[in-house]
Amino acid sequence: MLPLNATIVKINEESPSVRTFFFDYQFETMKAGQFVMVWVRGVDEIPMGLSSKNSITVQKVGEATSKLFELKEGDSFGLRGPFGVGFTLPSKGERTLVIAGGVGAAPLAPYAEAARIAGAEVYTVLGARSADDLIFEKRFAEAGNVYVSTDDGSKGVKGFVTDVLNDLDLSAYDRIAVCGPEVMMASVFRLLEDRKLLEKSEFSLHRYFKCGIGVCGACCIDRSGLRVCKDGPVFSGVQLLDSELGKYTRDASGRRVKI
Amino acid sequence: MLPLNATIVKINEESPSVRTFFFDYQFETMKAGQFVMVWVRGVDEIPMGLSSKNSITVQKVGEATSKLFELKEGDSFGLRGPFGVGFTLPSKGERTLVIAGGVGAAPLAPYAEAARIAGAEVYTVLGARSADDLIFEKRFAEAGNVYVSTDDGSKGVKGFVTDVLNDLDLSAYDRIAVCGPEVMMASVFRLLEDRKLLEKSEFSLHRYFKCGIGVCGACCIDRSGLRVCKDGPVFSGVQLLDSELGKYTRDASGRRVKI
Amino acid sequence: MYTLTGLKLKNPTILAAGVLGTTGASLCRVAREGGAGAVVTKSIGPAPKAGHPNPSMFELECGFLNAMGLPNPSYLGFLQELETAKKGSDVPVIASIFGGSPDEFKEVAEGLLPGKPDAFELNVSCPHAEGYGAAIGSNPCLVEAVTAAVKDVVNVPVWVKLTPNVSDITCIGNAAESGGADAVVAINTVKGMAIDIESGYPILGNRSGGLSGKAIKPIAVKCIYDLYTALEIPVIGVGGVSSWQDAVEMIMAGAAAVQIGSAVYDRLDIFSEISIGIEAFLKRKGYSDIKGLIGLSHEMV
Amino acid sequence: MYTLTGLKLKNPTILAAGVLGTTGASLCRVAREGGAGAVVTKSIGPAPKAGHPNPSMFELECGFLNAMGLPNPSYLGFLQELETAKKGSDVPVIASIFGGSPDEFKEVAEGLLPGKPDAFELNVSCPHAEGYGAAIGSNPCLVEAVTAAVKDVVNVPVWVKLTPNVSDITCIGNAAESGGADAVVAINTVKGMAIDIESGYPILGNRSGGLSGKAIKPIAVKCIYDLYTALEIPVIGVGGVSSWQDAVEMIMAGAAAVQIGSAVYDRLDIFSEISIGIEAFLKRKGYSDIKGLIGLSHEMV
Ligand SMILES: Cc1cc2nc3c(=O)[nH]c(=O)nc-3n(C[C@H](O)[C@H](O)[C@H](O)COP(=O)(O)OP(=O)(O)OC[C@H]3O[C@@H](n4cnc5c(N)ncnc54)[C@H](O)[C@@H]3O)c2cc1C
Ligand SMILES: Cc1cc2nc3c(=O)[nH]c(=O)nc-3n(C[C@H](O)[C@H](O)[C@H](O)COP(=O)(O)OP(=O)(O)OC[C@H]3O[C@@H](n4cnc5c(N)ncnc54)[C@H](O)[C@@H]3O)c2cc1C
Ligand SMILES: Cc1cc2nc3c(=O)[nH]c(=O)nc-3n(C[C@H](O)[C@H](O)[C@H](O)COP(=O)(O)O)c2cc1C
Ligand SMILES: Cc1cc2nc3c(=O)[nH]c(=O)nc-3n(C[C@H](O)[C@H](O)[C@H](O)COP(=O)(O)O)c2cc1C
Ligand code: FES
Ligand code: FES
Repeated sequence: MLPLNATIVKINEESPSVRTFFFDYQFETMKAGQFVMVWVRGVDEIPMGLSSKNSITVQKVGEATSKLFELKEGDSFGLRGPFGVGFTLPSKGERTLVIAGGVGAAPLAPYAEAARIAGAEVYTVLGARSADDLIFEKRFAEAGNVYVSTDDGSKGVKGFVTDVLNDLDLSAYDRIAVCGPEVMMASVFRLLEDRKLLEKSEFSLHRYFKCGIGVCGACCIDRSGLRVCKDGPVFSGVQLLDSELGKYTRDASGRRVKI
Repeated sequence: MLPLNATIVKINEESPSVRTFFFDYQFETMKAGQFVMVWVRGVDEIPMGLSSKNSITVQKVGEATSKLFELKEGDSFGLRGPFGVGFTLPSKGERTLVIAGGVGAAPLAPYAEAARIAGAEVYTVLGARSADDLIFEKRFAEAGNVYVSTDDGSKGVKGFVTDVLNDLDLSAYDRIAVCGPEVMMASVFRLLEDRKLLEKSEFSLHRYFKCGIGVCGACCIDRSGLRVCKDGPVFSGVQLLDSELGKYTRDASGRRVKI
Repeated sequence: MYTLTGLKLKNPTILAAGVLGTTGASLCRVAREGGAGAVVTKSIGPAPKAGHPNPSMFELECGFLNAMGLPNPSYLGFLQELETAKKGSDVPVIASIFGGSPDEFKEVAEGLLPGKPDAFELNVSCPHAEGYGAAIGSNPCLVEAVTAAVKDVVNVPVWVKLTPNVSDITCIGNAAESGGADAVVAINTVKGMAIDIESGYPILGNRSGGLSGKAIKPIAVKCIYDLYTALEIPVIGVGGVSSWQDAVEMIMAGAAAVQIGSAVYDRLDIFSEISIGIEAFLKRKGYSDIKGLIGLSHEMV
Repeated sequence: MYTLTGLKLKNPTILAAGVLGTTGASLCRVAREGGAGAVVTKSIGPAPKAGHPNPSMFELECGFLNAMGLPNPSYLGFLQELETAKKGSDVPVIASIFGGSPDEFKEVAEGLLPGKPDAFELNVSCPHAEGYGAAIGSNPCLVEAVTAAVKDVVNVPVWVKLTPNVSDITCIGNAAESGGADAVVAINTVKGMAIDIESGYPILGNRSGGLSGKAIKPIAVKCIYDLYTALEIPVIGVGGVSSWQDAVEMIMAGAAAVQIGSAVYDRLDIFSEISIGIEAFLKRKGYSDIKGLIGLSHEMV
């Protein structure tokens, strides 16, 4: 597909460094965890999870995201998608644990909402650097229970999401959905691996995308060779056994970069 | 569409110079009067009316048709189609007159049959050089009444189809469908024009086809500029008023050739 | 009304050469019923030519293949058609011509002058006619010579139609410009072929031919984009246009007008449809006319 | 089992260069899960390259446009991937390489030799990398020199991948053959571009790029057909293959094997699907192996 033209209809400031951009197009078939390629014309095209049918939630980190932060209502960007495999929805009555770190909350908020609508019980562990950086706490709270952790202790448990997880009986959940910085995901992965709970878990990965449609091979992970953009970005924990997760990633040239 | 591969399953000898080739593909949506492009590989591709959903009826006249006559059951040719606009089917109870000359009977036999199935009363004027050259007399007879004319008088009225028509009350018919050699069609056209019956009539034209799909312009007629392959081959008598019918045609180079 | 190389076009959509352009009546129909802003005739040569054996054109999954082989009744045979076209169409009629040498081009152009064509389009780009078309159009010296030869004998605008089957189309475009061309037209069809796997036969009677339609639009856009940068004279875009969006894309790449060929397969009034679509787009975007769009993408960096 | 330039292929379908070929693991997956008879790596050069900015690839109505810009970790960075590919895939692994001169080609080939590639494929055909690819591949002298340079330092087969963006691809094919190539691969992508009409921006980060997929199949078939006539060495077909029928068509045009690139977009196991389809076709037609089909259409007259 060619990029469609999306005009910004509303901008929400979620935290000092994170904004949600609502646009005038609805991805009706979107599954939580799927992403779009956001074309900031004249600059770059970058992957972003859909935080709702008609929004992306962006952390300002570099050139393209900074340029996005300069845009105002009425401005537009290009969008291709939705692409990739999203999180598996729970069945009615299942207990679902959502583990979100930082802007990783973006694809998980619509997941928590969809899980709730599907009739699941939803519990969220939401982590961030500080109280100010917590994203979508309200959306998660409306979908179920929320446990908060902050690195600086300004809200909830002081520490990381894993500190919260250590206190929970993880075996009581039917599904566990994880998204956040790679270091955090790697810790959660190890924790779940130790408790033999990987089968219930799904992780949304982040790798350098070029095509976004499963052809170029830029985003393939070791050792499976799976494409994050097409076979993922959401993988089951089992698919990630013996993988590069938490060890290294690749830059635009394909060179390995330590995490 | 690419030419599909049609294998000959049966060959009927309709007259000394006309054969019907049945093939293993059914053009289910075919309307009587529509044609296919028959690709005699290594030789030429030529237009042929469909004489049924799975047959063409061919008069041997030149290179490609002679080559077709060499083919046997199990041999194959290429087919593209069905193309063009067919004859308009009558409504229930309408009186339909079919005027067929020579191999012009090929597209008209399925028309007579379809008209009968639609509940119309079908009358056919079937002309040929001699009794041996009469084609599909049985199919027309099964669909309704048949008047026969032969040039040599070996069957029916001695003379041309127009000699039969002169004896009929043409105003008694709701529709008149005509196909045959151009000279015959031109006589019928003049006769119907005199009797102010052109509105009820349809003629199937024959011009040199290249593309067969309405793009190249080889088959356009004067003065309307209508394409015989796409806007026709079946035209209402009114569309042919002030036309080249009976006067000239064009050869492969586009030069006018007197009829 | 829209001016291109001095011609007054009803709108910026033009019937492409070789499509519904064999008879005067057909050209009139495309102008009147189809709504074309101008029409180009079938390419006419020095002598009558029957063209290649059939199959000479068919539809592919993406686009069309054709190898007509420049069938034409010669300029003598075509004069009466040109006169009919001029009389009956209310838009400029451009005579497409071909030849095997500068002299032949001259002969054909002069031969058609009595029919008063509004412009000439030189076909130095047909990919499947030995000794004609692309055989000339891939040689810059010949292109310049042919263009100059025709410019010499006519005083109406001369457009030169280019083939994409070269390493660098701008080099051929430059040659046309040096020869005095008033505009270039890009692109003719792209060399291609298809084989019937049941029999092993190449499908076209001529074995190979030229690809047109949707498949070649990105190729045409690139050629137009490059020619717009390289030349001073206008570029007329052609290749795979079948919607107003396609037309706008070509115009933004640098086309001063668009020609439409294969898409008449879908509907004859595609010309009105596209010109209405362009108008609506201009209005929505606040442009007063298409001039503002021509080459726009070159400014976006 | 099928022999091509001395390599034993599992079947005549090969992963094309630059598609799912950036990591060893990905190449192994295409071989094992995808069923490819051989795999070609991403084109590797002398120094790490990030490639062009995004968008670098997207789908069109017909086919795809891409301008990756030859991103690669350099031969030094790629060696470990090549080793992984060799270890984990059960089929030949062909290293695609590029450089800006015969010496650079030599350097890259020698640099990758420790990884024991089964063959080299020389990319002299990428249409959107300045100074590389087609910049070399449209010059017969350079193509011959580059081929000879690599042949000089390796003793595995060398394939040369050709660009269709030239007036006469057989002239480039001949140069490769003269340089000692064991096979040519045709075709790389066709120059193309697309513009976003809402903004006027060319969509690709590099503005223009290369067209692949269904749109270019007829162009590829024609190039293969012509190369088969012109050359003694095998022609490997690539461009728009997405079904076994497409593969058979290319083989009949003269391809000794087919490469598949863009079509992995639809499904990874397209390689098994196509090779099973070819087998079934051979059986139905009574051929003992694909040798009987190669170039068949040349005999049909
Ligand atoms: C599937 C997926 C979903 C994502 N969802 C979100 C989201 O919902 N919200 C959010 O804020 N961020 C998300 N990201 C991350 C986001 O893509 C990067 O933050 C963004 O690309 C940074 O671009 P930049 O130009 O601002 O930064 P740059 O200065 O260009 O780079 C900073 C870092 O961003 C990453 N990056 C840059 N370009 C790309 C690219 N083409 N593909 C992948 N990563 C890239 C790299 O890690 C790079 O080191 C997601 C990434 C992926 C792969
Ligand atoms: C719409 C249509 C339907 C037809 N239906 C029938 C039919 O049902 N049965 C039948 O026997 N004939 C039919 N014809 C006529 C048939 O197409 C010609 O008889 C056939 O093309 C002769 O080919 P040839 O190679 O044997 O003859 P040639 O020696 O090539 O030519 C003999 C004459 O056949 C005609 N002809 C040749 N090539 C073409 C062509 N490409 N397009 C049109 N006419 C051509 C010309 O008038 C030519 O003068 C139909 C024609 C048209 C246009
Ligand atoms: C059936 C057919 C005949 C053509 N004949 C000519 C011709 O005589 N002279 C010419 O310059 N171009 C000829 N062309 C090329 C078209 O004018 C046009 O350049 C090409 O088809 C690309 O445009 P399209 O994709 O809109 O068809 C022909 C194309 C077709 C399909
Ligand atoms: C995303 C992408 C990257 C490519 N990279 C390379 C490359 O690095 N080297 C090369 O020789 N060809 C490259 N190609 C060209 C393909 O190998 C192939 O020649 C072309 O895509 C036509 O085949 P297809 O239609 O099956 O994709 C690339 C193609 C695509 C789509
Ligand atoms: S980004 Fe191209 S395959 Fe994933
Ligand atoms: S045969 Fe081409 S338009 Fe009718």
